[in-house]
Amino acid sequence: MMSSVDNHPRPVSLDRILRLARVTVMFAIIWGIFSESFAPGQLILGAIVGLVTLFATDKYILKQDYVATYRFGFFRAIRYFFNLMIQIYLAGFSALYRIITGKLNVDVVEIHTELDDPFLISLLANSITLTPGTVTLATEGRKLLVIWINCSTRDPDEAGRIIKANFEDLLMRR
Amino acid sequence: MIVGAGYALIAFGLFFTATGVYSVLKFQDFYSRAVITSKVDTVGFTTVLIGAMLVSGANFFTLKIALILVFELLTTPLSTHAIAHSAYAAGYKVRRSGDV
Amino acid sequence: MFELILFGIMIVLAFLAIETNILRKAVVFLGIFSLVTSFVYLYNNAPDVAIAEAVIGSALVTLLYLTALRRYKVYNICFTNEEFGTVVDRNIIEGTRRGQLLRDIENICLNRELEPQIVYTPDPLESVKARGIYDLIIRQEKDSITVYGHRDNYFVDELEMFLILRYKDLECSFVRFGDDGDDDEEQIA
Amino acid sequence: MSFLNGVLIVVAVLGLGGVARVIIGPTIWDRILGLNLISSKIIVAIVFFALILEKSFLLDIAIIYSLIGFIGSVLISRFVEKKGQV
Repeated sequence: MMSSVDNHPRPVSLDRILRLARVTVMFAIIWGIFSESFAPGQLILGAIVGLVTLFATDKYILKQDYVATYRFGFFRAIRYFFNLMIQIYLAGFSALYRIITGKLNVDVVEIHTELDDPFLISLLANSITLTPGTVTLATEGRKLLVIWINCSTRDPDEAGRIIKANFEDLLMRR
Repeated sequence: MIVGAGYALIAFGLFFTATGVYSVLKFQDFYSRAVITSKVDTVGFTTVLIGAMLVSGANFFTLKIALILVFELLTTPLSTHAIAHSAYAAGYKVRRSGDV
Repeated sequence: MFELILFGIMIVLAFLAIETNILRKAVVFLGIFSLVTSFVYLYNNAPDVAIAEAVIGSALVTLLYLTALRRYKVYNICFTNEEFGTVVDRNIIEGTRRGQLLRDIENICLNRELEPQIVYTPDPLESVKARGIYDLIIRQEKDSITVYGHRDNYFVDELEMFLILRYKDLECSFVRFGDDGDDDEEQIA
Repeated sequence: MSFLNGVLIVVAVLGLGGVARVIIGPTIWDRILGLNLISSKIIVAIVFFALILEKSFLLDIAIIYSLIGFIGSVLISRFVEKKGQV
Protein backbone atom coordinates (compact mmCIF):
# COMPACT_ATOMS: atom_id res chain seq x y z
CA MET A 1 0.00 0.00 0.00
CA MET A 2 3.01 2.31 0.20
CA SER A 3 2.80 4.94 -2.45
CA SER A 4 5.49 4.71 -5.05
CA VAL A 5 5.37 8.42 -5.74
CA ASP A 6 6.64 9.23 -2.29
CA ASN A 7 10.02 7.54 -2.66
CA HIS A 8 11.92 10.67 -3.53
CA PRO A 9 11.39 13.41 -0.96
CA ARG A 10 9.89 16.68 -2.08
CA PRO A 11 12.07 19.75 -1.94
CA VAL A 12 11.52 21.74 1.21
CA SER A 13 10.92 25.32 0.26
CA LEU A 14 9.74 28.37 2.11
CA ASP A 15 6.56 28.34 0.06
CA ARG A 16 5.69 24.82 1.16
CA ILE A 17 6.36 25.58 4.83
CA LEU A 18 4.09 28.63 4.63
CA ARG A 19 1.30 26.55 3.11
CA LEU A 20 1.65 23.91 5.80
CA ALA A 21 1.51 26.60 8.47
CA ARG A 22 -1.67 28.07 7.00
CA VAL A 23 -3.44 24.68 6.93
CA THR A 24 -2.23 23.89 10.44
CA VAL A 25 -3.59 27.18 11.79
CA MET A 26 -6.96 26.38 10.22
CA PHE A 27 -6.96 22.92 11.81
CA ALA A 28 -6.07 24.40 15.19
CA ILE A 29 -8.98 26.86 14.99
CA ILE A 30 -11.43 24.07 14.11
CA TRP A 31 -10.04 22.00 16.99
CA GLY A 32 -10.65 24.98 19.26
CA ILE A 33 -14.25 25.29 18.07
CA PHE A 34 -14.86 21.60 18.69
CA SER A 35 -13.40 21.65 22.18
CA GLU A 36 -14.99 25.04 22.93
CA SER A 37 -11.96 26.83 24.24
CA PHE A 38 -9.27 28.95 22.64
CA ALA A 39 -6.78 28.46 25.49
CA PRO A 40 -3.17 28.26 24.27
CA GLY A 41 -2.78 24.66 25.42
CA GLN A 42 -5.79 23.56 23.39
CA LEU A 43 -4.59 25.42 20.30
CA ILE A 44 -1.13 23.85 20.50
CA LEU A 45 -2.67 20.41 20.94
CA GLY A 46 -4.88 21.04 17.93
CA ALA A 47 -1.90 22.19 15.84
CA ILE A 48 0.03 19.02 16.75
CA VAL A 49 -2.88 16.73 15.91
CA GLY A 50 -3.48 18.65 12.67
CA LEU A 51 0.17 18.34 11.62
CA VAL A 52 0.21 14.60 12.32
CA THR A 53 -3.02 14.16 10.34
CA LEU A 54 -1.61 16.23 7.50
CA PHE A 55 1.58 14.20 7.19
CA ALA A 56 -0.23 10.88 7.54
CA THR A 57 -2.71 11.85 4.82
CA ASP A 58 0.13 13.03 2.61
CA LYS A 59 2.09 9.83 3.02
CA TYR A 60 -0.52 7.09 2.98
CA ILE A 61 -3.70 8.28 1.27
CA LEU A 62 -2.94 10.87 -1.40
CA LYS A 63 -0.71 9.70 -4.20
CA GLN A 64 0.46 13.12 -5.29
CA ASP A 65 0.96 16.57 -3.94
CA TYR A 66 -2.53 17.77 -3.15
CA VAL A 67 -1.47 21.40 -2.91
CA ALA A 68 -0.86 21.54 -6.65
CA THR A 69 -4.16 19.79 -7.38
CA TYR A 70 -6.43 21.72 -5.06
CA ARG A 71 -4.88 25.11 -5.49
CA PHE A 72 -7.31 27.69 -4.24
CA GLY A 73 -6.21 30.76 -2.35
CA PHE A 74 -7.69 31.67 1.01
CA PHE A 75 -8.91 35.17 0.19
CA ARG A 76 -10.10 34.01 -3.18
CA ALA A 77 -12.13 31.33 -1.42
CA ILE A 78 -13.74 33.91 0.84
CA ARG A 79 -14.60 36.19 -2.08
CA TYR A 80 -15.99 33.23 -3.99
CA PHE A 81 -18.07 32.20 -0.99
CA PHE A 82 -19.69 35.62 -0.63
CA ASN A 83 -20.39 35.76 -4.34
CA LEU A 84 -21.95 32.30 -4.11
CA MET A 85 -24.21 33.39 -1.24
CA ILE A 86 -25.40 36.42 -3.21
CA GLN A 87 -26.14 34.28 -6.25
CA ILE A 88 -27.96 31.68 -4.12
CA TYR A 89 -30.27 34.31 -2.67
CA LEU A 90 -30.93 36.02 -6.00
CA ALA A 91 -31.83 32.71 -7.63
CA GLY A 92 -33.78 31.66 -4.53
CA PHE A 93 -36.15 34.60 -4.89
CA SER A 94 -36.69 33.88 -8.57
CA ALA A 95 -37.39 30.22 -7.74
CA LEU A 96 -39.89 31.36 -5.10
CA TYR A 97 -41.65 33.48 -7.70
CA ARG A 98 -41.80 30.51 -10.04
CA ILE A 99 -43.23 28.20 -7.38
CA ILE A 100 -46.00 30.63 -6.46
CA THR A 101 -47.00 31.43 -10.04
CA GLY A 102 -46.36 27.89 -11.27
CA LYS A 103 -44.46 29.01 -14.37
CA LEU A 104 -42.18 26.06 -14.95
CA ASN A 105 -40.38 24.95 -18.05
CA VAL A 106 -37.99 22.23 -16.94
CA ASP A 107 -35.59 20.88 -19.52
CA VAL A 108 -32.05 19.62 -19.95
CA VAL A 109 -29.47 21.83 -21.65
CA GLU A 110 -25.84 21.22 -22.46
CA ILE A 111 -23.33 23.95 -21.68
CA HIS A 112 -19.62 24.27 -22.27
CA THR A 113 -17.01 25.59 -19.93
CA GLU A 114 -13.60 27.06 -20.65
CA LEU A 115 -11.97 25.78 -17.47
CA ASP A 116 -9.50 22.95 -17.93
CA ASP A 117 -8.64 21.93 -14.38
CA PRO A 118 -10.83 19.00 -13.17
CA PHE A 119 -10.95 20.45 -9.66
CA LEU A 120 -12.22 23.81 -10.92
CA ILE A 121 -14.77 22.13 -13.19
CA SER A 122 -16.16 20.14 -10.28
CA LEU A 123 -16.26 23.33 -8.21
CA LEU A 124 -18.22 25.04 -10.99
CA ALA A 125 -20.63 22.08 -11.20
CA ASN A 126 -21.05 22.18 -7.43
CA SER A 127 -21.86 25.91 -7.52
CA ILE A 128 -24.35 25.40 -10.34
CA THR A 129 -26.06 22.67 -8.33
CA LEU A 130 -26.12 24.85 -5.24
CA THR A 131 -27.74 27.77 -7.05
CA PRO A 132 -31.52 27.36 -7.03
CA GLY A 133 -32.99 26.52 -10.39
CA THR A 134 -30.26 24.35 -11.85
CA VAL A 135 -28.90 20.87 -11.10
CA THR A 136 -25.87 19.35 -12.79
CA LEU A 137 -26.71 15.94 -14.21
CA ALA A 138 -23.43 14.77 -15.63
CA THR A 139 -20.03 16.10 -16.59
CA GLU A 140 -18.00 14.87 -19.48
CA GLY A 141 -14.76 16.68 -20.13
CA ARG A 142 -15.71 20.30 -20.64
CA LYS A 143 -19.38 19.60 -21.24
CA LEU A 144 -21.90 19.91 -18.45
CA LEU A 145 -25.43 18.53 -18.63
CA VAL A 146 -27.72 20.76 -16.59
CA ILE A 147 -31.40 20.57 -15.65
CA TRP A 148 -32.71 24.08 -15.89
CA ILE A 149 -35.96 25.22 -14.35
CA ASN A 150 -36.67 28.06 -16.77
CA CYS A 151 -35.42 26.80 -20.09
CA SER A 152 -35.68 29.78 -22.41
CA THR A 153 -33.09 28.67 -24.95
CA ARG A 154 -31.39 25.43 -25.94
CA ASP A 155 -28.31 27.06 -27.44
CA PRO A 156 -25.23 25.98 -25.41
CA ASP A 157 -23.49 29.38 -25.47
CA GLU A 158 -26.57 31.44 -24.68
CA ALA A 159 -27.70 29.07 -21.92
CA GLY A 160 -24.18 28.86 -20.52
CA ARG A 161 -23.96 32.64 -20.23
CA ILE A 162 -27.14 32.75 -18.13
CA ILE A 163 -26.45 29.70 -15.99
CA LYS A 164 -22.78 30.23 -15.20
CA ALA A 165 -23.29 33.90 -14.22
CA ASN A 166 -19.94 35.17 -12.96
CA PHE A 167 -18.69 31.94 -11.38
CA GLU A 168 -16.47 31.12 -14.30
CA ASP A 169 -14.78 34.53 -14.35
CA LEU A 170 -14.02 34.27 -10.64
CA LEU A 171 -12.61 30.77 -11.06
CA MET A 172 -10.51 31.67 -14.10
CA ARG A 173 -8.60 34.40 -12.34
CA ARG A 174 -5.65 32.96 -10.51
CA MET B 1 -32.35 44.30 18.60
CA ILE B 2 -30.01 41.67 17.13
CA VAL B 3 -32.13 38.92 18.68
CA GLY B 4 -35.22 40.43 17.06
CA ALA B 5 -33.50 40.44 13.68
CA GLY B 6 -32.59 36.80 14.29
CA TYR B 7 -36.21 35.93 14.97
CA ALA B 8 -37.27 37.71 11.78
CA LEU B 9 -34.66 35.79 9.76
CA ILE B 10 -35.78 32.49 11.28
CA ALA B 11 -39.40 33.18 10.36
CA PHE B 12 -38.37 34.16 6.84
CA GLY B 13 -36.27 31.01 6.43
CA LEU B 14 -39.12 28.86 7.70
CA PHE B 15 -41.32 30.47 5.05
CA PHE B 16 -38.78 29.49 2.39
CA THR B 17 -38.58 25.93 3.70
CA ALA B 18 -42.35 25.66 3.83
CA THR B 19 -42.48 26.72 0.18
CA GLY B 20 -40.02 23.96 -0.64
CA VAL B 21 -42.11 21.33 1.16
CA TYR B 22 -45.27 22.67 -0.50
CA SER B 23 -43.64 22.41 -3.90
CA VAL B 24 -42.42 18.85 -3.28
CA LEU B 25 -45.99 17.88 -2.60
CA LYS B 26 -47.51 19.94 -5.40
CA PHE B 27 -45.35 19.40 -8.46
CA GLN B 28 -46.20 16.41 -10.54
CA ASP B 29 -43.01 15.25 -12.21
CA PHE B 30 -39.74 14.15 -10.71
CA TYR B 31 -37.24 16.53 -12.28
CA SER B 32 -39.04 19.73 -11.32
CA ARG B 33 -39.34 18.39 -7.79
CA ALA B 34 -35.64 17.61 -7.72
CA VAL B 35 -34.70 21.06 -8.97
CA ILE B 36 -37.10 23.07 -6.85
CA THR B 37 -37.06 21.37 -3.47
CA SER B 38 -33.45 20.81 -2.74
CA LYS B 39 -32.60 24.32 -3.83
CA VAL B 40 -35.31 26.28 -2.07
CA ASP B 41 -34.54 24.07 0.87
CA THR B 42 -30.89 25.19 0.75
CA VAL B 43 -31.90 28.85 0.88
CA GLY B 44 -34.30 28.22 3.76
CA PHE B 45 -31.71 26.16 5.66
CA THR B 46 -29.06 28.87 5.29
CA THR B 47 -31.43 31.63 6.40
CA VAL B 48 -32.68 29.71 9.42
CA LEU B 49 -29.16 28.89 10.58
CA ILE B 50 -27.99 32.52 10.15
CA GLY B 51 -31.01 33.54 12.25
CA ALA B 52 -30.03 31.00 14.91
CA MET B 53 -26.49 32.42 14.89
CA LEU B 54 -27.86 35.91 15.53
CA VAL B 55 -30.14 34.69 18.33
CA SER B 56 -27.42 32.80 20.17
CA GLY B 57 -25.00 35.75 20.29
CA ALA B 58 -21.22 35.76 20.11
CA ASN B 59 -19.94 32.52 21.63
CA PHE B 60 -18.84 29.03 20.62
CA PHE B 61 -22.41 28.13 19.81
CA THR B 62 -22.35 30.53 16.85
CA LEU B 63 -19.05 29.15 15.56
CA LYS B 64 -20.36 25.59 15.69
CA ILE B 65 -23.47 26.58 13.74
CA ALA B 66 -21.20 28.22 11.16
CA LEU B 67 -19.29 24.95 10.82
CA ILE B 68 -22.57 23.06 10.31
CA LEU B 69 -23.54 25.58 7.62
CA VAL B 70 -20.25 25.16 5.75
CA PHE B 71 -20.36 21.35 5.88
CA GLU B 72 -23.96 21.28 4.73
CA LEU B 73 -23.24 23.64 1.82
CA LEU B 74 -20.41 21.34 0.76
CA THR B 75 -22.38 18.10 0.93
CA THR B 76 -25.93 18.96 -0.24
CA PRO B 77 -25.04 19.30 -3.97
CA LEU B 78 -23.39 15.89 -3.85
CA SER B 79 -26.54 14.08 -2.80
CA THR B 80 -28.80 16.05 -5.13
CA HIS B 81 -26.51 15.36 -8.05
CA ALA B 82 -26.33 11.66 -7.15
CA ILE B 83 -30.12 11.30 -7.12
CA ALA B 84 -30.67 13.21 -10.38
CA HIS B 85 -27.86 11.37 -12.14
CA SER B 86 -29.20 8.01 -10.97
CA ALA B 87 -32.66 8.75 -12.37
CA TYR B 88 -31.19 10.02 -15.63
CA ALA B 89 -28.92 7.01 -16.10
CA ALA B 90 -31.79 4.58 -15.50
CA GLY B 91 -33.65 6.17 -18.41
CA TYR B 92 -36.44 7.81 -16.42
CA LYS B 93 -37.74 10.48 -18.74
CA VAL B 94 -40.51 12.94 -18.29
CA ARG B 95 -40.91 14.51 -21.70
CA ARG B 96 -40.43 13.21 -25.17
CA SER B 97 -39.34 16.34 -26.99
CA GLY B 98 -36.24 17.28 -25.04
CA ASP B 99 -33.69 15.19 -23.31
CA VAL B 100 -35.48 14.92 -19.99
CA MET C 1 -47.36 17.93 20.70
CA PHE C 2 -43.86 17.87 19.28
CA GLU C 3 -42.94 14.42 20.49
CA LEU C 4 -46.33 13.10 19.45
CA ILE C 5 -45.58 14.04 15.82
CA LEU C 6 -42.21 12.28 16.05
CA PHE C 7 -43.70 9.14 17.59
CA GLY C 8 -46.38 9.06 14.91
CA ILE C 9 -43.75 9.30 12.15
CA MET C 10 -41.72 6.53 13.77
CA ILE C 11 -44.65 4.13 14.10
CA VAL C 12 -45.85 4.73 10.53
CA LEU C 13 -42.38 4.25 9.05
CA ALA C 14 -41.63 1.10 11.07
CA PHE C 15 -44.95 -0.39 10.00
CA LEU C 16 -44.33 0.47 6.34
CA ALA C 17 -40.81 -0.97 6.43
CA ILE C 18 -42.22 -4.31 7.55
CA GLU C 19 -45.23 -4.21 5.29
CA THR C 20 -43.64 -3.33 1.94
CA ASN C 21 -42.62 -6.07 -0.48
CA ILE C 22 -39.93 -4.16 -2.30
CA LEU C 23 -36.79 -4.28 -0.23
CA ARG C 24 -35.11 -1.11 -1.46
CA LYS C 25 -38.16 0.84 -0.36
CA ALA C 26 -37.72 -0.69 3.08
CA VAL C 27 -34.10 0.52 3.18
CA VAL C 28 -35.24 4.12 2.58
CA PHE C 29 -37.94 3.82 5.24
CA LEU C 30 -35.44 2.46 7.75
CA GLY C 31 -33.04 5.31 6.96
CA ILE C 32 -35.66 7.89 7.89
CA PHE C 33 -36.70 5.82 10.88
CA SER C 34 -33.18 5.90 12.26
CA LEU C 35 -32.92 9.67 11.63
CA VAL C 36 -36.04 10.32 13.68
CA THR C 37 -35.00 7.79 16.32
CA SER C 38 -31.75 9.61 16.82
CA PHE C 39 -33.61 12.87 17.44
CA VAL C 40 -35.94 11.16 19.90
CA TYR C 41 -32.90 9.89 21.87
CA LEU C 42 -31.64 13.47 21.95
CA TYR C 43 -35.02 14.73 23.09
CA ASN C 44 -34.98 12.31 26.01
CA ASN C 45 -31.61 13.54 27.25
CA ALA C 46 -29.35 10.85 25.81
CA PRO C 47 -26.98 12.69 23.44
CA ASP C 48 -24.34 9.95 23.58
CA VAL C 49 -26.79 7.34 22.34
CA ALA C 50 -27.95 9.82 19.72
CA ILE C 51 -24.42 10.17 18.33
CA ALA C 52 -24.07 6.40 18.08
CA GLU C 53 -27.44 6.11 16.39
CA ALA C 54 -26.57 8.90 13.95
CA VAL C 55 -23.36 7.25 12.81
CA ILE C 56 -24.66 3.69 12.74
CA GLY C 57 -28.13 4.41 11.45
CA SER C 58 -27.40 6.77 8.61
CA ALA C 59 -24.25 5.26 7.14
CA LEU C 60 -23.45 1.78 8.41
CA VAL C 61 -26.91 0.19 8.44
CA THR C 62 -27.70 1.47 4.93
CA LEU C 63 -24.44 0.04 3.63
CA LEU C 64 -25.08 -3.30 5.36
CA TYR C 65 -28.59 -3.66 3.99
CA LEU C 66 -27.55 -2.69 0.48
CA THR C 67 -24.68 -5.19 0.55
CA ALA C 68 -27.13 -7.86 1.65
CA LEU C 69 -29.49 -6.87 -1.17
CA ARG C 70 -26.85 -7.59 -3.80
CA ARG C 71 -27.95 -11.20 -3.60
CA TYR C 72 -31.15 -10.26 -5.39
CA LYS C 73 -30.89 -9.92 -9.14
CA VAL C 74 -32.36 -6.72 -10.49
CA TYR C 75 -35.02 -7.16 -13.15
CA ASN C 76 -35.13 -4.02 -15.22
CA ILE C 77 -38.57 -3.24 -16.58
CA CYS C 78 -39.35 -0.31 -18.84
CA PHE C 79 -42.91 0.92 -19.24
CA THR C 80 -43.56 3.07 -22.26
CA ASN C 81 -46.77 4.73 -23.28
CA GLU C 82 -46.70 7.06 -26.22
CA GLU C 83 -50.09 8.59 -25.55
CA PHE C 84 -48.83 10.64 -22.67
CA GLY C 85 -46.86 13.72 -23.53
CA THR C 86 -45.31 13.81 -20.08
CA VAL C 87 -44.88 11.33 -17.28
CA VAL C 88 -46.48 12.77 -14.17
CA ASP C 89 -47.60 11.13 -10.95
CA ARG C 90 -51.20 10.81 -12.05
CA ASN C 91 -50.17 8.80 -15.08
CA ILE C 92 -47.91 6.57 -13.04
CA ILE C 93 -50.30 5.82 -10.21
CA GLU C 94 -53.65 5.52 -11.97
CA GLY C 95 -53.43 4.59 -15.61
CA THR C 96 -56.22 2.59 -17.14
CA ARG C 97 -55.59 -0.95 -16.11
CA ARG C 98 -51.90 -0.97 -15.77
CA GLY C 99 -51.66 -0.09 -12.10
CA GLN C 100 -52.93 -3.55 -11.22
CA LEU C 101 -50.94 -5.19 -14.02
CA LEU C 102 -47.64 -3.70 -12.93
CA ARG C 103 -48.32 -4.62 -9.34
CA ASP C 104 -48.93 -8.22 -10.38
CA ILE C 105 -45.72 -8.32 -12.37
CA GLU C 106 -43.86 -6.94 -9.37
CA ASN C 107 -45.29 -9.66 -7.17
CA ILE C 108 -44.26 -12.42 -9.57
CA CYS C 109 -40.74 -10.99 -9.68
CA LEU C 110 -40.60 -10.93 -5.89
CA ASN C 111 -41.70 -14.56 -5.69
CA ARG C 112 -38.79 -15.51 -7.94
CA GLU C 113 -36.35 -13.50 -5.80
CA LEU C 114 -35.89 -10.88 -8.48
CA GLU C 115 -35.87 -7.22 -7.54
CA PRO C 116 -38.12 -5.32 -9.99
CA GLN C 117 -37.05 -1.87 -11.04
CA ILE C 118 -39.64 -0.10 -13.15
CA VAL C 119 -38.74 2.92 -15.28
CA TYR C 120 -41.42 5.03 -16.93
CA THR C 121 -40.78 6.83 -20.16
CA PRO C 122 -42.87 8.41 -22.93
CA ASP C 123 -40.26 7.61 -25.57
CA PRO C 124 -41.11 5.66 -28.75
CA LEU C 125 -40.22 1.99 -28.74
CA GLU C 126 -37.22 2.16 -31.05
CA SER C 127 -35.23 4.50 -28.86
CA VAL C 128 -36.04 2.43 -25.78
CA LYS C 129 -34.90 -0.75 -27.50
CA ALA C 130 -31.75 0.94 -28.72
CA ARG C 131 -30.64 1.60 -25.15
CA GLY C 132 -30.38 -2.14 -24.62
CA ILE C 133 -30.37 -2.13 -20.82
CA TYR C 134 -33.88 -3.39 -20.16
CA ASP C 135 -34.85 -7.01 -19.58
CA LEU C 136 -38.52 -6.43 -20.30
CA ILE C 137 -40.30 -3.68 -22.17
CA ILE C 138 -44.03 -3.18 -21.70
CA ARG C 139 -45.78 -0.96 -24.18
CA GLN C 140 -49.34 0.21 -23.86
CA GLU C 141 -51.59 1.68 -26.50
CA LYS C 142 -55.10 2.47 -25.24
CA ASP C 143 -56.25 -0.99 -24.06
CA SER C 144 -53.78 -3.26 -25.76
CA ILE C 145 -50.54 -4.25 -24.11
CA THR C 146 -47.45 -5.54 -25.84
CA VAL C 147 -44.66 -7.17 -23.89
CA TYR C 148 -41.18 -7.34 -25.40
CA GLY C 149 -38.77 -9.80 -23.88
CA HIS C 150 -35.46 -11.36 -24.78
CA ARG C 151 -35.65 -14.79 -26.36
CA ASP C 152 -33.26 -16.44 -23.93
CA ASN C 153 -35.05 -15.15 -20.89
CA TYR C 154 -36.98 -18.03 -19.32
CA PHE C 155 -38.84 -15.71 -16.98
CA VAL C 156 -40.80 -14.20 -19.86
CA ASP C 157 -42.49 -17.55 -20.52
CA GLU C 158 -43.65 -17.75 -16.96
CA LEU C 159 -44.98 -14.21 -17.16
CA GLU C 160 -46.83 -15.04 -20.35
CA MET C 161 -48.62 -17.98 -18.75
CA PHE C 162 -49.65 -15.87 -15.82
CA LEU C 163 -50.96 -12.98 -17.88
CA ILE C 164 -53.02 -15.25 -20.13
CA LEU C 165 -54.66 -16.92 -17.16
CA ARG C 166 -55.21 -13.72 -15.21
CA TYR C 167 -56.32 -11.20 -17.82
CA LYS C 168 -58.56 -13.15 -20.13
CA ASP C 169 -60.31 -10.13 -21.62
CA LEU C 170 -57.18 -8.03 -22.12
CA GLU C 171 -55.67 -7.71 -25.54
CA CYS C 172 -52.16 -8.84 -24.88
CA SER C 173 -49.37 -9.91 -27.19
CA PHE C 174 -45.81 -11.06 -26.67
CA VAL C 175 -42.85 -10.31 -28.86
CA ARG C 176 -39.47 -12.01 -28.49
CA PHE C 177 -36.40 -10.35 -29.83
CA GLY C 178 -32.96 -11.83 -30.12
CA ASP C 179 -29.55 -10.28 -30.30
CA ASP C 180 -29.68 -10.20 -34.07
CA GLY C 181 -32.70 -7.92 -34.01
CA ASP C 182 -35.38 -10.10 -35.66
CA ASP C 183 -38.72 -10.29 -33.90
CA ASP C 184 -41.17 -13.16 -33.85
CA GLU C 185 -44.59 -12.30 -32.65
CA GLU C 186 -47.30 -14.41 -31.08
CA GLN C 187 -50.72 -12.93 -30.71
CA ILE C 188 -52.91 -13.78 -27.77
CA ALA C 189 -56.49 -12.64 -27.75
CA MET D 1 -44.57 28.47 24.82
CA SER D 2 -41.76 30.57 23.50
CA PHE D 3 -40.88 31.41 19.92
CA LEU D 4 -38.24 28.71 19.72
CA ASN D 5 -40.63 25.96 20.83
CA GLY D 6 -43.02 27.10 18.11
CA VAL D 7 -40.18 26.86 15.58
CA LEU D 8 -39.55 23.27 16.69
CA ILE D 9 -43.19 22.34 16.10
CA VAL D 10 -43.23 24.05 12.70
CA VAL D 11 -40.09 22.13 11.68
CA ALA D 12 -41.74 18.87 12.79
CA VAL D 13 -44.82 19.64 10.69
CA LEU D 14 -42.60 20.40 7.67
CA GLY D 15 -40.84 17.08 8.23
CA LEU D 16 -44.28 15.47 8.12
CA GLY D 17 -44.65 16.87 4.59
CA GLY D 18 -41.39 15.19 3.62
CA VAL D 19 -42.60 11.90 5.12
CA ALA D 20 -45.77 12.21 3.05
CA ARG D 21 -43.67 12.48 -0.13
CA VAL D 22 -41.65 9.44 0.95
CA ILE D 23 -44.79 7.39 1.48
CA ILE D 24 -46.71 8.37 -1.68
CA GLY D 25 -43.72 8.89 -3.99
CA PRO D 26 -44.32 6.67 -7.00
CA THR D 27 -40.68 5.95 -7.82
CA ILE D 28 -37.67 5.15 -5.69
CA TRP D 29 -35.98 8.45 -6.58
CA ASP D 30 -38.85 10.45 -5.09
CA ARG D 31 -38.33 8.56 -1.87
CA ILE D 32 -34.61 9.32 -1.77
CA LEU D 33 -35.45 12.98 -2.39
CA GLY D 34 -37.75 12.87 0.63
CA LEU D 35 -34.97 11.30 2.71
CA ASN D 36 -32.72 14.19 1.74
CA LEU D 37 -35.40 16.71 2.73
CA ILE D 38 -36.05 15.12 6.12
CA SER D 39 -32.37 14.92 7.00
CA SER D 40 -31.99 18.70 6.63
CA LYS D 41 -35.13 19.22 8.75
CA ILE D 42 -33.63 17.02 11.49
CA ILE D 43 -30.44 19.12 11.49
CA VAL D 44 -32.48 22.32 11.95
CA ALA D 45 -34.49 20.67 14.73
CA ILE D 46 -31.32 19.62 16.57
CA VAL D 47 -29.91 23.17 16.31
CA PHE D 48 -33.07 24.69 17.78
CA PHE D 49 -33.32 22.05 20.49
CA ALA D 50 -29.76 22.90 21.52
CA LEU D 51 -30.67 26.61 21.40
CA ILE D 52 -33.60 26.05 23.77
CA LEU D 53 -31.60 24.04 26.29
CA GLU D 54 -28.53 26.29 25.79
CA LYS D 55 -26.22 23.29 25.73
CA SER D 56 -23.72 23.54 22.90
CA PHE D 57 -22.49 19.95 23.08
CA LEU D 58 -25.78 18.87 21.53
CA LEU D 59 -24.61 20.54 18.32
CA ASP D 60 -21.98 17.82 17.81
CA ILE D 61 -24.76 15.52 16.62
CA ALA D 62 -25.84 18.09 14.06
CA ILE D 63 -22.22 18.38 12.86
CA ILE D 64 -22.05 14.60 12.47
CA TYR D 65 -25.28 14.62 10.49
CA SER D 66 -24.13 17.39 8.19
CA LEU D 67 -20.90 15.48 7.54
CA ILE D 68 -22.21 11.94 6.95
CA GLY D 69 -25.91 12.48 6.31
CA PHE D 70 -25.42 12.50 2.55
CA ILE D 71 -23.78 9.06 2.52
CA GLY D 72 -27.10 7.24 2.84
CA SER D 73 -28.79 8.90 -0.11
CA VAL D 74 -25.65 8.70 -2.29
CA LEU D 75 -25.31 4.98 -1.52
CA ILE D 76 -28.93 4.18 -2.32
CA SER D 77 -28.94 6.16 -5.56
CA ARG D 78 -25.67 4.54 -6.66
CA PHE D 79 -27.16 1.16 -5.82
CA VAL D 80 -30.15 1.87 -8.06
CA GLU D 81 -27.95 3.27 -10.82
CA LYS D 82 -25.53 0.33 -10.96
CA LYS D 83 -28.35 -2.22 -10.86
CA GLY D 84 -27.59 -3.79 -7.54
CA GLN D 85 -23.88 -3.15 -7.12
CA VAL D 86 -23.01 -0.69 -4.38
